[in-house]
Amino acid sequence: MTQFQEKTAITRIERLTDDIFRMTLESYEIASAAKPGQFVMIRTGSGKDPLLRRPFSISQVSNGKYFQILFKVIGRGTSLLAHCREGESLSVIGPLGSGFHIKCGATNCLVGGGMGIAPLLFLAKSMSRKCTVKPPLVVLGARNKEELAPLIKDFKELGLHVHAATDDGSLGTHGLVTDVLKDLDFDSPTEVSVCGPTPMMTAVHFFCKEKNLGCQVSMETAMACGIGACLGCIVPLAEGGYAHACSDGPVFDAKELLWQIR
Amino acid sequence: MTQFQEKTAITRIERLTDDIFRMTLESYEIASAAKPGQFVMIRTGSGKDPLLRRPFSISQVSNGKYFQILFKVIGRGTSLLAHCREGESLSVIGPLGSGFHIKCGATNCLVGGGMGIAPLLFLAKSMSRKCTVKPPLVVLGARNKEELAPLIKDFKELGLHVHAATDDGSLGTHGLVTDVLKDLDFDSPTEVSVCGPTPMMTAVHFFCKEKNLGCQVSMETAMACGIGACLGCIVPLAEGGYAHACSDGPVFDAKELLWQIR
Amino acid sequence: MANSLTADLQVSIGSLKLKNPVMTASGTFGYAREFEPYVNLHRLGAVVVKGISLQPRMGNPPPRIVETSCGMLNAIGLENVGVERFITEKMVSLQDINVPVLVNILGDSLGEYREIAKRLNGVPGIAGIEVNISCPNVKKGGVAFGTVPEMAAAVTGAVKEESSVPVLVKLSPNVTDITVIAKAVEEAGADGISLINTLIGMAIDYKSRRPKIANVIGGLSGPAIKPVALRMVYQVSQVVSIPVIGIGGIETYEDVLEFMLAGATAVQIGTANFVNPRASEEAVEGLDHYVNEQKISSIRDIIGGLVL
Amino acid sequence: MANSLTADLQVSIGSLKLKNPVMTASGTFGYAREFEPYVNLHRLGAVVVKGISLQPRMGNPPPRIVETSCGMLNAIGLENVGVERFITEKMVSLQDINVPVLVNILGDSLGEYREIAKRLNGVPGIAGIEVNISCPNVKKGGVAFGTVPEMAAAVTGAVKEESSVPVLVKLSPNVTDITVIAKAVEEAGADGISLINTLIGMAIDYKSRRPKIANVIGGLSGPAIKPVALRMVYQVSQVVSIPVIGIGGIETYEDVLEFMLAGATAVQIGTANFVNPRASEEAVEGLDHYVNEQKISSIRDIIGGLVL
Ligand SMILES: Cc1cc2nc3c(=O)[nH]c(=O)nc-3n(C[C@H](O)[C@H](O)[C@H](O)COP(=O)(O)OP(=O)(O)OC[C@H]3O[C@@H](n4cnc5c(N)ncnc54)[C@H](O)[C@@H]3O)c2cc1C
Ligand SMILES: Cc1cc2nc3c(=O)[nH]c(=O)nc-3n(C[C@H](O)[C@H](O)[C@H](O)COP(=O)(O)OP(=O)(O)OC[C@H]3O[C@@H](n4cnc5c(N)ncnc54)[C@H](O)[C@@H]3O)c2cc1C
Ligand SMILES: Cc1cc2nc3c(=O)[nH]c(=O)nc-3n(C[C@H](O)[C@H](O)[C@H](O)COP(=O)(O)O)c2cc1C
Ligand SMILES: Cc1cc2nc3c(=O)[nH]c(=O)nc-3n(C[C@H](O)[C@H](O)[C@H](O)COP(=O)(O)O)c2cc1C
Ligand code: FES
Ligand code: FES
Repeated sequence: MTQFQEKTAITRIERLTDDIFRMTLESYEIASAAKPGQFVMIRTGSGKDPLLRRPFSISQVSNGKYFQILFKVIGRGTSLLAHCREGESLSVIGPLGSGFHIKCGATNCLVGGGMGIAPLLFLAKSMSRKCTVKPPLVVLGARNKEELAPLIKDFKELGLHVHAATDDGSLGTHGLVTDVLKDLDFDSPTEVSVCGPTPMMTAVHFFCKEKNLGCQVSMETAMACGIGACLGCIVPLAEGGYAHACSDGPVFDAKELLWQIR
Repeated sequence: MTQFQEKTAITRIERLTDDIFRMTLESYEIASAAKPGQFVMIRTGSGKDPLLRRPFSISQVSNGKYFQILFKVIGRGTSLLAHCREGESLSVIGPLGSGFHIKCGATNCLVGGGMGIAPLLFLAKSMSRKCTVKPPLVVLGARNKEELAPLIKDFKELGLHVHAATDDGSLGTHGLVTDVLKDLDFDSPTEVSVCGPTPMMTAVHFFCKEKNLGCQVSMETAMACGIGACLGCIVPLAEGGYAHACSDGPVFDAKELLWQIR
Repeated sequence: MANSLTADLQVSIGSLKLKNPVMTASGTFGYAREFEPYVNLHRLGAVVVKGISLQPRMGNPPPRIVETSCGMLNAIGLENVGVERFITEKMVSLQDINVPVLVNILGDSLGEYREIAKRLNGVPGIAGIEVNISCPNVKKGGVAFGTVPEMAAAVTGAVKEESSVPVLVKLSPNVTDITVIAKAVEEAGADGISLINTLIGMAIDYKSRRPKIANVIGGLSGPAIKPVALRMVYQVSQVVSIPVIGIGGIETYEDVLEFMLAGATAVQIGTANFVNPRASEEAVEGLDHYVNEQKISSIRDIIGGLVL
Repeated sequence: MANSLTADLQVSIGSLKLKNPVMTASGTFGYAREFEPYVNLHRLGAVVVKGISLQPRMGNPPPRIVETSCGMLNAIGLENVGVERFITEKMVSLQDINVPVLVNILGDSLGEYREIAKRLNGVPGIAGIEVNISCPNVKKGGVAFGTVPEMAAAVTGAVKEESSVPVLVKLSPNVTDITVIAKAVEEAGADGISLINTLIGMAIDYKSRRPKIANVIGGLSGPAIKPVALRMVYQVSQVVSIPVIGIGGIETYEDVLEFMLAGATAVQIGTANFVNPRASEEAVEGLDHYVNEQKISSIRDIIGGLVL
């Protein structure tokens, strides 16, 4: 059941890089109900500018009552969040959306790019717990080492091996996550779970299609309400028409979406 | 010369009562140019809501490079100010407006009500320094002791005797500042300098008119620009037409204004 | 906040009696069920559901929404399931929510408006119709129905003829003189006037040099437009004698009071539902508290009570 | 920020050559001298001074202004010293500021507009006239000149006849179809079109139950109206071939670029001058920096460059 919690206490704020922050919030209701791939809508300030809430993936839950978000400062809303202090409260709605399907029978491969890595940590944790036979493969990409290293750390702490890719080669493979993927051996059935920038997800989708691997993607679109009321957050469907990222997604079976090669 | 200082450092914030704060800001340019009765326009937040700057009287300058404002939280802008932290910066324009005329030859009487007391402290200090012969008489009113006591303190520290009046009688005279005034002996020529709510200033003006005392008042109106450009801040003149509180005032000779008995 | 509502908050719009003046605005409250986790729906005066057309509409391509200063632009393109599926799928689940449901309708010809109204007539659970006349009339070169008094009146008349429930007409604010349109729809038989719909606006991303919404232009809503809405409600209330329903940037009970003082009999909360999903219920609670505390005998005493 | 401007930022409006597209909007920059402590006036493209009428006007009683969400309402009531004192007192001090000065004029009859234009003609230092047609025509029952194409055209024609400098006509956004008015003033000989003036709005204090400004209704300006302004600039640019000057919620060089992409040849900064008195000069600096950094050969390449 989604919650609307006016006063969700910030218990911790960590600055991971120049512009990437991790925020821990306390909410038994949200933390205990959350599934990997779900998100929260946060009001970043008390005034009317910025007006709308901002969506953030739940990147981790702990001790049954805390949940974390990982965010990058890109505009006014995230900048206000970065200036919050521990002990302050935020208005949060969540958990929202569908979340990833966890298929323990399959080989699981998690592919994340940039801030799209956020929900995958929660997913990796759940998988490690549920699917004890095979730990998931993890492929993470970002612009450079500075950005990627702190995000990889949490996965390593879970005991997972991470294949890294950076645009500038400063960490792991010099190139895209798909450059890593094509060198991996997938013994079918494989389920690839992806979150990242659209061009990356497009590339991974086509890769999976070619290799006949399962692929689920978490879509980021502009959102006004996050709860299926405004119809603003659409993603085009392969069969025509649109789905709503907030209520039908944000996680979709990649085959069901319409992908454009740019 | 007025300054526009994007980053004026907050060196101190003190909470005097539940909703009254004193803020010390560092600016050599503003502090060294300021005269009693002048004000500053402060941007209270970084966003577009609230949009406009807020006017505050300069209540004190010290060490040639600090100035203080005293403010009461009444809405969004003042509430944002109250949440500022020492070390942060504010965008400030000032000093603005005309200021009080200091006439050392006359008996000076300072009359303040509520937050209108703010500029009178600066005025009292200047007078004590310039007009060494006769210290000014000080009459201060507010709703109750809780509100008035911390405001009176600074005047006492200047060695001035303060006549207090409170609406509920919890400090000094039970009643209005005019109840105090009518018991004082004025050996003409006397110059009364007033700042406070309009009904109070109206009463003091009529009192002075009757007793034939000089009277200057500091007017508070809504202001958009503070620099004479928007023509929003008018006060009606006795001779007809309007003056602009920010550029022609905020201090006016009471006789020049149109006073309405309510 | 009072837990049980005690003040007299009732208002009526034609034969429609509302327990309080707070409704939700079309397109901002989904089909009401989306808000069940947050709001006790039966506490509201009424809910107005997303605009329904004769045929299903896919709506506009993305991006459809963008935030602006104290507001947002939307060009949803009137995505909806069409009147048939609305009746069979949506209306069924709305019947037992214990709050009057108003159905917002739209069309691109007079005939289409008439058809929808006819189809909805008699469907159980529909307490009223709200006619969105901001849509372009395709037969008249795309001029919006709501910008020409004759066209506005014609739509009103057609829907009235087919409806046995009260009919509200929702005006477009993108006109030179809103009072002319208001008078036209009143004469044509409207039971109430809802205003305002969104202002037409646009946003551009200077980096990509592209419009921020795919449809190029969209509808501006939220606190930014409140002063325009309040002015139009005031102007229209002066010239019509049917109830006016105020819409535009309303979030709190204070906003509701302002619109009622300007002359509104009821209000609708729109964009604020996205910011605070409990806004509508909180406004009701706030009104209840205010009317009690101020010892006002009925909220109706506030209507048009502006002191000049 | 570059200390010396190096990029090609020049634009022209008829025979008026501006060194850059950033002007200040009438009524928000006083008579320019008020901003000397904050702005190097000669860095600006032009300044437009407060609206001038034939006779001095006292303006409206207080309160005249109130803040709204991301905007403000004003009902200054066109307080000004009248054309005679403007020429003898204000214009004299404006002659040596080394930036083109445009004089905004207003009247309540066709004759009054004509008279002011005649009186200003040939006065040294006036680079152009901007005609504010949002004023009510007292002879036509108070309908604003700017809402009727024929009246807008008549005023334009009259002022053009009396002026030897370029004439801009400043449109009211409170109309159903802004393109109709724009085309009318273009045909009547306007050298450029400024838009938008303020949207008509209102604010109420629910506690006192009174309007927040004495005039009851006022003009809404600031970031809140930017989407409406941008849309109108875009629409008008499509249908006229004279330059359009974009106004409405502009504060930064990014805002300027958005309006230019939409089709504006130049812009005016209004309410933002109150928030940041250096806004106009900073916008010029920002544009200079942008054009250099993006290696754009001239800012003129941006005009109408919206990618659809
Ligand atoms: C379901 C979902 C989950 C998300 N999870 C995360 C997360 O875990 N961590 C995280 O850092 N971010 C996440 N995002 C993105 C996040 O919501 C945006 O970064 C945030 O809303 C930006 O707000 P702002 O006010 O700082 O920027 P704004 O001022 O709103 O925008 C600044 C600039 O960024 C662009 N922009 C806005 N939103 C996005 C976006 N979603 N993607 C790319 N560009 C954008 C704008 O067009 C603008 O140019 C998620 C988005 C969605 C839809
Ligand atoms: C020249 C001048 C000097 C001033 N000096 C001081 C000072 O030293 N200390 C101080 O505390 N205040 C002072 N003020 C008043 C101060 O500017 C306001 O309190 C402040 O602008 C309120 O901002 P806000 O955003 O908190 O309230 P808002 O949200 O803007 O307003 C909240 C409520 O208060 C009302 N209000 C707004 N301004 C005033 C006002 N000036 N008087 C009465 N009611 C108002 C509004 O109508 C509204 O109902 C001064 C004003 C002027 C013009
Ligand atoms: C996302 C969105 C969708 C809307 N859809 C409709 C609609 O289908 N029919 C309609 O009449 N109005 C629609 N509106 C307009 C609102 O009902 C309302 O009139 C407008 O948003 C102004 O109110 P607000 O400022 O409170 O949002 C929509 C508004 C928004 C923001
Ligand atoms: C206080 C104030 C006074 C104004 N006076 C005039 C005026 O005299 N003549 C005029 O044509 N426009 C006047 N305007 C309108 C502005 O020039 C401008 O068109 C409008 O404010 C929109 O721009 P903005 O959002 O940047 O302020 C005034 C605006 C304000 C806020
Ligand atoms: S964000 Fe509103 S429907 Fe998805
Ligand atoms: S506040 Fe703008 S002229 Fe005084």
